[in-house]
Amino acid sequence: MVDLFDWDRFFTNIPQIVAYLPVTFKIVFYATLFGVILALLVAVIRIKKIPILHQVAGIYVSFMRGTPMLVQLLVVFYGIPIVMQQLFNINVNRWDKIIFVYITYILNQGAFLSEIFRCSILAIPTGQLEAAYSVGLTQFQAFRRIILPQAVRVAVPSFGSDFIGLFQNTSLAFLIGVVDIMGRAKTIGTATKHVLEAYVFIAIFFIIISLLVKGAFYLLDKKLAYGR
Amino acid sequence: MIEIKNAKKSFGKNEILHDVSIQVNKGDVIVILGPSGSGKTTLLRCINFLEKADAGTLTIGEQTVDLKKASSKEILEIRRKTAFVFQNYSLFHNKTALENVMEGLITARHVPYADAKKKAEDTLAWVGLLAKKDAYPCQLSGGQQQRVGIARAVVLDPEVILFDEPTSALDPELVGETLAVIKSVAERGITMIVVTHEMSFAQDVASKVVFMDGGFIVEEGTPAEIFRHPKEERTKQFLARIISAENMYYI
Amino acid sequence: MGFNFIYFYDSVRSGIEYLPNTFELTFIPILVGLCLGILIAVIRVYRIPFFAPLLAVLITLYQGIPLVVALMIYHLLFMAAFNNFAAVLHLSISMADINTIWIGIFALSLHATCYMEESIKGAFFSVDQGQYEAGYSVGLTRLQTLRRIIIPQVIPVALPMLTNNIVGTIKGSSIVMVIGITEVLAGSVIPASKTYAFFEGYIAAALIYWIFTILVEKFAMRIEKRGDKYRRNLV
Amino acid sequence: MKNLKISKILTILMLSLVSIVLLTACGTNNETKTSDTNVKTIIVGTGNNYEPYCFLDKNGNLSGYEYEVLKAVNELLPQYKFEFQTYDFANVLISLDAGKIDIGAHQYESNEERQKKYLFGQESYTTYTTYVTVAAKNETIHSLSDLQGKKVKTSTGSNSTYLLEKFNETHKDNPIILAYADNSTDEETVVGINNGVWDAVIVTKRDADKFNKAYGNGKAVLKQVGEPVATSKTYFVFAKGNTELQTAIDGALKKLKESGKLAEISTKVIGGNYTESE
Repeated sequence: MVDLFDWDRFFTNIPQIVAYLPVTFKIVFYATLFGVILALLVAVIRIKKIPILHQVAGIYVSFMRGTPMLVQLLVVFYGIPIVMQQLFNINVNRWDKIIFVYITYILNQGAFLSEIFRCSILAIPTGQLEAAYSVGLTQFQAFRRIILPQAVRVAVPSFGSDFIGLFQNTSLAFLIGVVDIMGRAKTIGTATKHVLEAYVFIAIFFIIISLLVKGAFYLLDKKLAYGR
Repeated sequence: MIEIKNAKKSFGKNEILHDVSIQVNKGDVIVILGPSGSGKTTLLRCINFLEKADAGTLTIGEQTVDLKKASSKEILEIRRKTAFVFQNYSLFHNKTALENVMEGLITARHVPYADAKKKAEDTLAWVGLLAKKDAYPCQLSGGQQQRVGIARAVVLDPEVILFDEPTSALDPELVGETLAVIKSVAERGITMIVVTHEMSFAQDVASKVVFMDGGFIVEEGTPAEIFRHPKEERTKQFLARIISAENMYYI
Repeated sequence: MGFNFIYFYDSVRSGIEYLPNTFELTFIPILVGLCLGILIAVIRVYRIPFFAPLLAVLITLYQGIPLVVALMIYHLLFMAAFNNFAAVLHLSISMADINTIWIGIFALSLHATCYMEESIKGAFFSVDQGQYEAGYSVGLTRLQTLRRIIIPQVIPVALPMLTNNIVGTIKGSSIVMVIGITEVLAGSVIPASKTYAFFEGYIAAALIYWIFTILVEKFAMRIEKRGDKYRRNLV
Repeated sequence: MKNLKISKILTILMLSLVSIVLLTACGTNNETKTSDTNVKTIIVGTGNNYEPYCFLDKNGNLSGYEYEVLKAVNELLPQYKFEFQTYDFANVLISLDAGKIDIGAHQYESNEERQKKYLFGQESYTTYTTYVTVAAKNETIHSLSDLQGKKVKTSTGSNSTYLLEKFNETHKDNPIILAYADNSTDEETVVGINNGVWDAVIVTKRDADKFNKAYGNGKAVLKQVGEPVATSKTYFVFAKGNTELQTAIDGALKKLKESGKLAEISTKVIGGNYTESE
C-alpha cells in the first residue's frame, strides 16, 4: 500500500544528510574534550571528599544522571541567560544556540565520565598509591604518573560505549533548532513524506561509527596493556 | 640518627600502638619481631606516613616532625628521606622494571634522566636483574619483583629503608635469594628497619632485635641477648613456638 | 520568564499518572536485558564456538543503531507488516489490539541487553580464574559453579554498572514518546496543550525522574554495601 | 596527609571555566551584527518539521507558509528586519517567554488560558478548521460523538488535544481515548489509521488532501467525516506586553489580506485559499 522503502530516494538523501555531519562532530568534539577535563575534576573532588565541593559535585552528578537530557538542555538554554543576567548583568540571551548545546553536552558528559573515572580510579589497588608516596612523589605527581595511566585502561571499555552513546544522542539539539544528521533525517522525512530511507542511512552510518570507535578503543586497550 | 617517641595509634576502639618509642643509629639494621596484630607493620607505616599516627614525634637527622599534625610539606620531606619495600612488591604496573627504579629519582628528586638511567641500571645489575630491565611487573616472578622493589628503594639512597615483611609473600625457594639481597644492602651500611618472621635472617644480619606484642615493645637487644636468653616471658613463649616450628638450633 | 506553580503542579500530577508506563518501560527491559545479558556474557566468557563470535558481532552492530532510529524502524515495519504476518500464522488478533507499548519494550529490551551484557562480561572477568577451578575441584558441574560460586560474586562487582544502566533506561524510556507511547515525560506535558505552559511541564517531568533515580540509587547503594563484605579496597 | 592542595584543584577549576568562557566568547562576535541605526532586528521563531507550514527544503533552507507570510509582512514594515530561527512546537513558545525570540509562528491557535501567558495577534493568517479524519474504507464513524471509546491519534500541546479533552469532560462515561504521539511522521499516521492502530485523527482538510496525494497514489487513503470539530484561526504570538510589535504586524497582515497577497501565498504554498474561511 505505502512503498516504505525506495533506493533512489535513499541515495538522494545521503548528500543532504552528510552536509550536517560537521554539526554532529563539533558537538561530540567539544563535549568530549571539556567533558573529560570536567569529569577528571569532579572525580578527584568526589574521591578526595573536599568539604563543600564534594556535596555540590554529588548533587550535580545525581541531577545529570537522574533527569532526561531534554530537560537539561532546557535548563541550560533558558536558565543560564537568567543567571548571567542576575549575577554578571551580561545579556547572553541572544547568543548562538549551538553554544548552549555545547554547554549542555559538556555538563552531561562531565557527569557520566566522572562516574566512569571515579570507579576506574578506585579500582586501582591502593598499593600503587602507597608505593608512589614511598618513593617521594607528591599526591599530584602520583595521580598523574601512576594512578591515571592505569585508571585509563580500566575506563576504556565503558568510555567507548559512552562515546558511542554521545554520538547517538546529539540529535536532541534538534528541539532548539540545531540540526545535526539525525535532525536532518527527520526534516527530510517530513519534507519528502518518506522517513525510512533517511533513518536506515543513519543506522548504517552509526554502525560504522560504532565499529570504528570499538576498533580504536580495542587497539588503545592493547597499547595500555603494560605487558599483560 | 632516627628516633620515634611515644607513637600512639588506634583503629576505632582497639589501640594498635601504645606509646612506642624506638631509636635507630646510622648503619643499624633493626629487625622487629612479633605475632601478627602486634602493631609492628603499623609502626613501620607510621614512619613514612602511609598511616597517620594519633600521637608521637619522629626525628630523622635534624628534622623533627609531629606524627599527627605534620604538614603535607613536612610529610613530603620525610618521604624523600625514607624508602619502603612492600610485602606484595607494589611495583608500578604501568612501568617497566627500569622505569620503576628511576621513578623516584626523576620525579621526586629531579635527577636528570641520563644520570637516573645510569644509576638505575647499576642498581638493577647489583640485584642481578639488568637483563629484565624492560620487563613489566606482570612478566616477572614474585622474587624478581621484590628485588626490583628493593632496587627501587636502594637507588634513592635514603636515610633509612623500611621493609614490611619483604619475604612473606614469596614461595620458599625464592625467600633465600631475596634475603641474600637484603643482607648485601645491610652490608653497604644502609640504615634499615625490617619487619619479618625470618629468625635466621634476624640472627645473622640484625644489629638490634625488637620484640613487639599487643602494641608494646616488650623487649629489645642484640640478637644474641634476645635469642640466647630472653628476659620477658612473652618473648620466650614466642621464640619457643617459632623455634620448635623451624627446629632451629640454639646458637 | 514566568514560572507558574499551578501549571507546574498540574504537570506533576499528570506526569505521575503515567508513572506505571515508565515502570513497565524500565523494569521489563532491565529484567530481559539482565537474563539475556548473563546468558550472552556466559556464552562469550566460555567462548562457546560459533555462538560467541556471532553474538559478539551482533552486539557490536546493534549497539551502533541509535535507539530512536530502531524504534521508528520497528514501528513502521510493525504497522506495515503485522497484519499479513498475523494472517500467515492465522492468528485472530490484528494490529489494533496490540498496545504499542510492547514495541517500545521490545526496542528498549534489545538496547538494554547490549549494555547489560557488556557490564556483566566485565564483572565476569574481574572474578579470578581460581574461583572457577575451585568450583570444579569440589566436583561442581560448570552450571553449578556458575550459579553457586561465580554469579554471586559477579553481581556486586557488576552492580555499579547495573545501576548506571537502570538509571540510563529510566531516562531513556522517555524516547518512546516518538512512536506514540505516553509516559512520564509526555504525560507531564499534556496539561500544556491547554495552557502552552511547556516549561513547567518539562521541569515537572525532571522532578519525577530525579526522585525515581535517587530512590534506585539509594537502594543500589544499600545492596552494594552488603555485597562488599568480601571485597575490600581502600580509597 | 590526605588533603590534596586545594589550590591545585582550584587552578584546574579556573582553567576549565576560563576555557568554557573563551569558547562562548568566540560565539558572541557572530551574534551582534552591526545593524544600521534605526532598523530593529526582530527574531522570528518557527518550526522546521511541519510541512507545508515550516520545513527545510532540499538544500536545508527554511521555507513554507509561515516564512513566506512573514517575509511579505517584513516588506511592508521597513523599520524591522526579520531574522528566522527554528525550534520545535513547544520550544518556540518557551523561547518567546524567555525573550530569545520576538514572534512565534507555528500555526498557533488562541484561547483564554493561553492568553494569560502569551500575547496573541488580533489578525489571523490561516483558518484552521479541523475535521474527524478516518480510513477511507471506514463506515462506522461519521461524527465526533462516534469516536467515543475509539482511539484518536493526537500530540501533546496541539489544539485538537485540548478540544478532545474538553469533549471528554462532558462525556465521562465513555470518553474518547487519546493516543499522544509527539513529532511522529505522516507516514505513521496513514499506515496506522489504515491498520487500526488508531481509529481517527483530527486534521484540516488541506492536511488530509496532503496525505492522500502523498500516499494514496491515485485513490484516497483517508476521508473526512461530519461537522468541523473546530473552526478556529491561527495567529502570530508575541511576548506578553509587546503590543507595539503586535499592532505593527497586525496592520501589515490586514494590508496583505486586502491586497489579496495573503490568499495568493496560501494558494501557492498550501494549495488553496485558507486565509479567510474554509
